[in-house]
Amino acid sequence: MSTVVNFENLWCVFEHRSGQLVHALEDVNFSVDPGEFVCVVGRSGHGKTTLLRVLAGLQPPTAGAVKLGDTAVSGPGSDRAMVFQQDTVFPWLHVRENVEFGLRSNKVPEDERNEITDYWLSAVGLEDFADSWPRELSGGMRKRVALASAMAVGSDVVLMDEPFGSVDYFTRRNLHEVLLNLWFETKKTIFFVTHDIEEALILADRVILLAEGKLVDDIPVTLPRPRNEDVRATPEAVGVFKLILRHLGITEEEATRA
Amino acid sequence: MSTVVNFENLWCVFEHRSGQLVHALEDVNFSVDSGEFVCVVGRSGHGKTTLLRVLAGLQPPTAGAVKLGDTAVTGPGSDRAMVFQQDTVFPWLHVRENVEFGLRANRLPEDERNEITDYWLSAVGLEEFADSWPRELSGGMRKRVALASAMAVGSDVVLMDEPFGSLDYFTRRNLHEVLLNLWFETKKTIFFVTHDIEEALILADRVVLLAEGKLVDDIAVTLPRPRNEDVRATPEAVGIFKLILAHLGITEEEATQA
Amino acid sequence: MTTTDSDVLDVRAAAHRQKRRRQISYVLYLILGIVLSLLMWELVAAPFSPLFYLVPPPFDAFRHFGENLMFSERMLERYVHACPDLLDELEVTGRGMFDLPDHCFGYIRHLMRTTRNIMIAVTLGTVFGLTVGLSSLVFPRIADVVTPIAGFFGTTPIFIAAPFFVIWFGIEYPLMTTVGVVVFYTTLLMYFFSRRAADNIEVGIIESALTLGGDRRSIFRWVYLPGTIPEIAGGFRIALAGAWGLGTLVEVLGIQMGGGFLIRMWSFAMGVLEGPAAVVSLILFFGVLAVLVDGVLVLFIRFITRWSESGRRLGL
Amino acid sequence: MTTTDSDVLNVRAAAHRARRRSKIAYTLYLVFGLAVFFLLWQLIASPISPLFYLIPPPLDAFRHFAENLMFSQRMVDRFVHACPELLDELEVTGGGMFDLPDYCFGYILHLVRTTRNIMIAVTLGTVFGLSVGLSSLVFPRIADVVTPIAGFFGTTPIFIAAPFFVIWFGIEYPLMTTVGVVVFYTTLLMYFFSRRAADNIPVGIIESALTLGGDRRSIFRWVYLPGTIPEIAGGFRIALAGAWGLGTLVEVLGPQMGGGFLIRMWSFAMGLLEGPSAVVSLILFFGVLAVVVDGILVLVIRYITRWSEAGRKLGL
Repeated sequence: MSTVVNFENLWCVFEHRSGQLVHALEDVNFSVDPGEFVCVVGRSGHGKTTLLRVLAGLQPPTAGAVKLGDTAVSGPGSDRAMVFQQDTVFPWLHVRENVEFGLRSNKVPEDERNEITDYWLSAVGLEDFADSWPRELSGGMRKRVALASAMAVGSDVVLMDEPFGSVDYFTRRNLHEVLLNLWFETKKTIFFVTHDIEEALILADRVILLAEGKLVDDIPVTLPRPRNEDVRATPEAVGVFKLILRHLGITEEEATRA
Repeated sequence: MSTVVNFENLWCVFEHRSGQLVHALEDVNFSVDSGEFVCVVGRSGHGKTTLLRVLAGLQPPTAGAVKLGDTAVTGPGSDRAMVFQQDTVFPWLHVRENVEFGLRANRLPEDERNEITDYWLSAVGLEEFADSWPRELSGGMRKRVALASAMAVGSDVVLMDEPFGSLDYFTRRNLHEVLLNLWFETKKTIFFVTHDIEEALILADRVVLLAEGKLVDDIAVTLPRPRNEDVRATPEAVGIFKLILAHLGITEEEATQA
Repeated sequence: MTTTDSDVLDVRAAAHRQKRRRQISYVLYLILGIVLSLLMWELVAAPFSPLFYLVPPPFDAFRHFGENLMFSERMLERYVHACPDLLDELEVTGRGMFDLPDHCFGYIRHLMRTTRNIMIAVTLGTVFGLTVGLSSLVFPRIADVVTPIAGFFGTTPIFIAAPFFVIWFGIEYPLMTTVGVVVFYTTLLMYFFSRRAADNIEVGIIESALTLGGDRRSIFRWVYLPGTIPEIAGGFRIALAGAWGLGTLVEVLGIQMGGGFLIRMWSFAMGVLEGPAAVVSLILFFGVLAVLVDGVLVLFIRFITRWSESGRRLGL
Repeated sequence: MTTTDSDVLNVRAAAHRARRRSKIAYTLYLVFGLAVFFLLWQLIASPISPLFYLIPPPLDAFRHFAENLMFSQRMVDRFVHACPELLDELEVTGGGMFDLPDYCFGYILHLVRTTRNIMIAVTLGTVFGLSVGLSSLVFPRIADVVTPIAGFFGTTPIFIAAPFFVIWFGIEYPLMTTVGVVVFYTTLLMYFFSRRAADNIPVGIIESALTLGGDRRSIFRWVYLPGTIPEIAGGFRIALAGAWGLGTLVEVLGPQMGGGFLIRMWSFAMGLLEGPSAVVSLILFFGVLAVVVDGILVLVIRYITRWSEAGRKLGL
């Protein structure tokens, strides 16, 4: 529980099909302490997902490095489990087998595996659905399965890439609660990518703002929890909201091209 | 302002595959005046989309009727153009041909058709993309095409079924602006289905709340426009927000099943 | 209130009525279609039809098949039997062909032989194709080498090549029977289907498995293996369906035994009243057999892909 | 700062290098694959192989084809020519077979005839299949009747049925040549593909067209017609690919002219040194022709489906 995540002079440059160079990340520097809940906020295509993928080891950086403690990330691993935007629950495995996947890969003995799986299934409220097929579950419940899989594998750092983007507003609020409870309990470090400012205000200790691949601001969010509607209507919250909007806001030129 | 749309004792009951009866709409009664911006808010599966589909004529009611003036809706027609949640822009037609589709179907002469198409293409800011294929456009731009198609066909009532649900937060804000501008100009009657309370607060004159197929509340939203962050942080706005949440909010039982 | 509760309660009855009506009309149309097909057949086979001598009436075909299935006098007359091994034994004790048991002269043994050959060939081809295809997922180097070669032949060229191989082997090399051609064809098809199935697994799912600590072995076992089953099963249905035709065709062209050989023999006996009836009934037999086996397969596939909504419904 | 701008600028160069490398690797593997293929062929055809008498070395096949394409002495020796009409004319003026121009004895006329027949048949079948399929979209009653009948035969049974029809017509009814079988097969395939293409248009798009005031006519013209093209085009590729094999196969079984007939004739001349070379070269000819025509087709399809990302890439 003590790994600090360091982004050091991180560059990520792609060549677009047209031959143009795209600077997905440009010299990003920051570090995250253990147990922090970090929301990475920005517009689509401005580097949020790339940042998370580099951290996950799914994408090599062009220059610079992401370090966990002193070790540079060189590939994906179960110390940085990720929950994706799309539905990545294995449809051909029962819910229980889904949660077990990471444990099996890490060759955890069966007794221990069952114990851990049971624990996390009940932590996300799916103990009654352990033997269901994913298709029998709602979208929100499948997200819970993904969450349990990522938690069960025991990584200190959990990455979430707009995980609740595709679920209903009310289900989303619900999942926020589940996630915050898990976080309070486990104190894992969470990287949460979103373009929804309200979501970031509900969840984050700290908002990292990306625009055109650059880190444009790093805002601590010190609002009291739970962050209900009243808290989010306080001048402080509205101030953070407007600050984010101003950083990322829609310029005149873009308004005609959205 | 006269009443244009009447929902009279509207029932819509389906038989689920399991044989269970689903009451998608249960005795819904309300009427909407010409030029109103109505947001229909509710959780997924609580009848919002069914309401819109009955109004569009895509779904026959089980009992009761939707009337436009004195005429009951019996089928789809260009007097109630609809913008869908999914991408319904015809991928095989150029942007211009997409906007022209409804006009062609109504056998408008070519001159008039071109004039109307040009007008609406520039109204949504796509005049430069008239000859592009839809695949060359971003998701937000394709929504503009759908919007222009629905506007161009000249219906007084425009139906929108979570049209911006799949878009980026910032693009969505942008399209809200475009939509509100079109509405101010044309004073069409707009039915807008959403599960996003914030979106409803930005757009609506009036929020119709559906829960389990029943109309549970009909809230007038008198907040001043434009509805920026400050307006939405006023006690009045927060009050409406909480009222909606209270009506639709997540009960304990549901929290474990989302 | 103009709405009464009874209106709403009628919904269930109305839905049932509608569903039943749709089912009935489907069955009616199906029966109409079959009746039309049989009627056209009867018409084509009628004395005033120009095809009178070529096409037997349906009933004649069925009767012919029934009469010749277990023992065929006509086969005996032509000294055609399906028991060479048994005959060798008999000859040691000084007896001959006419001492063979009845079933050696019936269609049954020929048809069983063809069916067995096709089953063996499809099984072998499937094992070969899947072995290469699936192991190429674990060892990408295999795919590097095999895919361009396979790509040179391509998916389309398989459709083209298959009948040519029949022409080639069937005529030039009669020893290369049913089994050879069908194994070749099934292997190629199953290789392509297993590769395509793996390609169709979403990247996100693989990446998710990676970040959960999945290694080559566990991803193969828990992702590729179960995830490719529906598409591989669909490919197997296509391979098997094609194998019936191909396998029989090879026999028509070369072999001295099996259902295809019977078809060839009877087609030489054309002009004789029995010829067309025999050919038509044999073709029908394989058609019906193929449909039946496919039906059983669908049930089986539906069971092993019950995790998938569409798999459950279509068996594809 | 440990990052220099040159690191970033190198990205473009690195990307280019990586792309070039993967292209080169693909070509190398392809060449490797082809080399292995020809080497295997050469090995099988070498004197040490048990198939020595059956399979000619590649070069022999090519040489045979070139030598016999425009004029073949061996065809003259066997009194086989491809100009019956011309012969009729000659006989009026008292001339005979040996007065025919050289090209009548070359392979070329046979091959051209087969190619023409297949093209005509595929065109006819496509027109028939699409007429029924597309008009059933406008008049659902057609679909109500046709779909259950077609469903009785089913998609799978087509694969099964096609070769059987070849056996049946090819042997029993030699007049029903290439054209008949291929038309039948193409019609069925194109009917299914046009129905499936229409089913695959998302419901939302149709509903959107309805709420924009679309009627039967405008939806057919602006939605169904353009929207079904990619899948119909893909079906056409499969139909055409299959047609080469089927069409030639029919000629092997019956007619006295065409590429398939040449294959049959030479296969009787087996044991002669030339036989295998002729058969192999003719099979290769149709294979290459099919691949070339398919390649052109892909270009055309890519053009007409340029609205679709996938269409642009795959031509399917």
